[in-house]
Amino acid sequence: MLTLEGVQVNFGGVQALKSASFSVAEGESIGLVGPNGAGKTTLFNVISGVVRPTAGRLDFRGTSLLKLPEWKRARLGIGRSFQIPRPFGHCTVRENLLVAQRFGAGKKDPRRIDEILDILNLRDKADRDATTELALTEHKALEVGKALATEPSLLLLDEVLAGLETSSKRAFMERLAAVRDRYRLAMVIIEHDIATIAALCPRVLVLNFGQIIADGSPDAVFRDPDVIRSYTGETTLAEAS
Amino acid sequence: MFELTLQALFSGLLAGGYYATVAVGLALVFGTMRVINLAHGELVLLAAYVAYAAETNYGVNPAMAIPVALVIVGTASALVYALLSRIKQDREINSLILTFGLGIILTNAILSIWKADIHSTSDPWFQDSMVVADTLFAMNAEVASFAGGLVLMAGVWWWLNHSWQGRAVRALSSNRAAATLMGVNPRKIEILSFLIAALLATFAGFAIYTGKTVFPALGHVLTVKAFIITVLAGMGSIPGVLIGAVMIGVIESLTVTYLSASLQELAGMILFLVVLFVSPSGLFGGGRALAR
Amino acid sequence: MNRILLIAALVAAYVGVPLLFGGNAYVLGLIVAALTIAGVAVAWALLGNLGGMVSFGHAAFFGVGSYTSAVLAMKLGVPVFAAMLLGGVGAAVSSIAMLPALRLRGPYFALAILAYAHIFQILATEMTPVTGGAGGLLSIPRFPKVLGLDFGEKLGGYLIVLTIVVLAALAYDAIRRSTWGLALKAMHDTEVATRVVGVPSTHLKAAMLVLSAFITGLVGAFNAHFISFLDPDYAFSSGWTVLPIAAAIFGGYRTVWGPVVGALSIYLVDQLLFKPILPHGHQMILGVLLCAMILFSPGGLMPALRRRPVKENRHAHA
Amino acid sequence: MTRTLANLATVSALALSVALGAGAAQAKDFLLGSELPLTGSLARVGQGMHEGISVAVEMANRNYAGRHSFKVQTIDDETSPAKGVAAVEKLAGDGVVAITGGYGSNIIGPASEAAQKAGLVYITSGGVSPELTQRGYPTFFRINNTDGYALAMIGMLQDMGAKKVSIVYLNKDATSSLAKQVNSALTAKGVTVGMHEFDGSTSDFKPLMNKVKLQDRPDVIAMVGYENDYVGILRAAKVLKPQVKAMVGVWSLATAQMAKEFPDLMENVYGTSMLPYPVEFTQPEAVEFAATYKTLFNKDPDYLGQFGYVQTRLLIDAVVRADEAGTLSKGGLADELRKTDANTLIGRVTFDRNGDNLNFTHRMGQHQGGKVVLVWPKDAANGTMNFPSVPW
Repeated sequence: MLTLEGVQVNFGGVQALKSASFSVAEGESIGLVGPNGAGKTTLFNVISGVVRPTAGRLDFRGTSLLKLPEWKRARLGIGRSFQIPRPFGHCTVRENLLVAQRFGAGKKDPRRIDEILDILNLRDKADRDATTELALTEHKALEVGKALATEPSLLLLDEVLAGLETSSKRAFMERLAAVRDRYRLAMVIIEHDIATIAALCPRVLVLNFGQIIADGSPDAVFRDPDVIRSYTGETTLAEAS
Repeated sequence: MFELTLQALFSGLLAGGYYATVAVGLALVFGTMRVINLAHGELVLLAAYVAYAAETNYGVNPAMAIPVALVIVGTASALVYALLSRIKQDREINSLILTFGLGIILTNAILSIWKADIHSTSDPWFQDSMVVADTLFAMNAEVASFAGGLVLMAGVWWWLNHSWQGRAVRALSSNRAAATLMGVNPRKIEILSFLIAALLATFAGFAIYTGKTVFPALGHVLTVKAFIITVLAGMGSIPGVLIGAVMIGVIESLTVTYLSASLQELAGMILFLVVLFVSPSGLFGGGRALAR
Repeated sequence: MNRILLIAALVAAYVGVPLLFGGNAYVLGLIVAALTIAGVAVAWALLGNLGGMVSFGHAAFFGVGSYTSAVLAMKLGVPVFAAMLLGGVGAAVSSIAMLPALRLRGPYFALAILAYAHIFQILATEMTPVTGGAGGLLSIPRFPKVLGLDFGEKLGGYLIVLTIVVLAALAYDAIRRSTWGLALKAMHDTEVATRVVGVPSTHLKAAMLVLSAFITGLVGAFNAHFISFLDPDYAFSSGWTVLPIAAAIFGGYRTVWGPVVGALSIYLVDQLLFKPILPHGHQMILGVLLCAMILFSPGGLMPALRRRPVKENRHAHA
Repeated sequence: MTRTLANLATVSALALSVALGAGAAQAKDFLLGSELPLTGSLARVGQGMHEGISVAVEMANRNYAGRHSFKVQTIDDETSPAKGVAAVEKLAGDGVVAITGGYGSNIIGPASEAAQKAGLVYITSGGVSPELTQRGYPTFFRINNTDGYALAMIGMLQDMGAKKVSIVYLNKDATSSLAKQVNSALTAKGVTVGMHEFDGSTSDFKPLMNKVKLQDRPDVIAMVGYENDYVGILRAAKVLKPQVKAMVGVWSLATAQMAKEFPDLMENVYGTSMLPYPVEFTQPEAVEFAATYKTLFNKDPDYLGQFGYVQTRLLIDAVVRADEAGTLSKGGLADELRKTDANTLIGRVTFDRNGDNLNFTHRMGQHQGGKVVLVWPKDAANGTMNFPSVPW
């Protein structure tokens, strides 16, 4: 459904992405890993339209995204979360989802909103101020919720699990899996914890210095010497194997 | 034609210097506190009227009146700061309204003390002409204020770059929290910048009283001009203020020379918009450093 | 705003005021002038609150609206009420010229609009064949008689401007409560976050600018036919920017009815109370009031009036 | 004007109208209304005119002592048309017999319209725009007009034998229409005219003056603006020293105040002026006027004071006549005023159907050694004009 070809991004002199090429199939789940500053978030920014690539092709279901602004891409079915949660100022949780649904999916469907609230276990927080009255887990959940409310077919999740302690992390993981199967979504997840990736994603992309250095099944990828060399988290690798 | 152009450029340059002296105080405060002091023009006017009072009542040369004016305007400026610093929420908009209100108060105070008549120095020297190479003409007052203004601005610029407080001001303007951690006392620095703004305003008042005419309604006009130049310069950059002001002065005088004097303000405004659309944060607005 | 209170206020405005002051041209005239300010204040607050843009140039829309309407009515014989609506449209169209300014932030935007106001004023002075130049337009056609009620008179004018202001405020409220309002509110902090969920943020801001311009132009057009005279200095006077801002802040620009309350209180108190006391210096009191309001009740009059409920409503006003 | 006084006056005005029902004419208090810009951009001129009005009332109270007394209730229109209208309506509500004042055609327009609606006489000298009298309001009266100023300026320029004239004028209503009138008149008489428009924000006139100096090379520079414009223009001229024979302006230039504030800048400059300064008088009325002015405001009357005085004096006379005829309460004041044919400080005054004073022609004065000497027309002159002569 999504195809990147030779996508390149320069910030001033710095090359954040050098010709990244890969594609995502319908309903496929991909883990995106790599050391900090490898260009993972930049890649998401390019796909969601926050950053314009300096070169390369970017197609979604046969139409080129390059000329489209963020909001049009969202309406085409690309939903994303931000690494640092960005709830809408002084809106309640429900209002956050309402805005996303109204503009992203172009409809008003309270039942679906409730459904999302239930899946993400935010029902009892629905009418709290999203900026001031949520815990970290709930913030992360809301990020996913906003993306879901736009009724995407491709979901880009940027470290939605980072910083959660193991118990709530596992719970959250199960929720994500449920979401994915419930709405038959394709997903790309940026995540450091290999175990999580391995559990959620049959396919893994490794990004380093703005380039994709490995692409394959988790155990294949995490045995790849280049990856091990590039990847800082040896310990987690050990866990995985 | 050539002679006309030369004189136009010369007049524009002097006018620019004059605009800059009016604007730079505003720019400095904008730089330190992110606050636009809408009473700045009235402060300038106040200084001008003090000079007037000194000259008419005691026959003092306007230049000699500057120290007195400085005390009065400095006090007023400090008062403005004292009130501003009590604003807690929505600083941006509320400070605008507060200083706007103070402006109204000052204007009406001036109106009731000095009445609405127009005034300017009667000292002949200021009005006599200074001729450069028989082609460039100016009033002594204009040249004097231009030179004085340049010196003052250079001084402030040096102060910002090389003195300890100056650095503190810049630190404050770029990152309040960090500066405070570095042991900068924001209140001290802010009041300092207000006092220096008062100094600049006082000199601008002297320049207006000797080179132009003063009347109570002038304050608002001055504020708007200064505000526009400050924004044109971007983030309280002092060289930016000078350059922006000269640009406006020159475009105005050229418009007068080649089109019509009734279109000069139009030209200035269009220049202002064009600059903003090309670089949305003003000429030197890229970074936040005051002195850039 | 409390429903019952609102309805009571409307009844008072539409029935009470005419019964009380219908005969008193002076007081009614003051109220009309105050409502004119109020209309602009609402439009300004709408842009500031929903669009997140502070404008220093609403005089531009006021002037364009008034000239458009006056010229249409005088030169092309357009019926006055139609001309008034077209005046609003004219102002809205002129605001399209300002769309590039939407990229600007804070004071940069505010002053860009001010520059537009100056430019329009100078154009109005120079385009003598259409606008009558500096001389302006005298004896602009007044509002007609409809069903026995002469809208050209004070009372008629009052009802027109009152209706404009009420409709403007209600529209403002409706938008604020809609998902559009939510999205606009959300944009203030994190515009990107709203864009990636499909909010066309620039379009929404533009829409707010155009709407604000329309309302302001409509009010300006009303004023042109009510005073039945125009000249550039008057139509584009900075007063049409400054007073509404003061009124909006005074009344509480984060609330829907604050600007209206602010305009009425500032203008009427100034003219009816202070002016007789100090015929000359009364603007000074206005200045003092403004400062006091900012220092002691920054939220403005409305929140000050209802301190207790404010806690819950806080989120509603952004 | 304190509230109490106003109320008292209102009461007396009511009493008056009752008494008038009887048609008898005994001792009465008359309340006049005055709507003027005392604050805002026209504050200065408004206050100047108000001084003249106060003098007229003061003198009337002296001259009619024992028979009638007069009060004036003044409301500041804050240089705003809407507030001008409000002021007139307030005055009408407070029962004034007529309104004297108004400054700026754009404020007088709506304000006098409100007076017309209220059936109140509105007499002014603050707006010279022709449209005002073209409206044909029976209650509107004006003692001066653009023509009067234009005629004076044109007349003198002709007597000077000026072949080339540059007109430097402010782009406001009164100034630009006057400038255009002078332009067409002079051109018709074969004079080469250069027109230079400037806007109120102009503070540096050098580029403009340089154009005049290098391109027009006129014999005379004619200025149409207000005080700060004149100062700017003259300073620029003084710096650039164009080869001209005279600097000529119109209103608010040949005044005592300008002579005092800018002695060396004004030397030899011409401007419209009804009286010389220091005022030397032949008519007793003028003497009394100047004396009263001095006692009330401790300064010599300027042109604004003179006009304010004359319009108010004519109004008061008409009020008294109407009162004696018993028509005051029956809207007879306008007719009485229209019968006016008086020789005043500003010359003969009569009113046509539209309330315009067609006799109005101004006089020209010249700054000479701190004095203002009347130099045109010949019959009004009290000195000889220094010509050619400039301030530098």
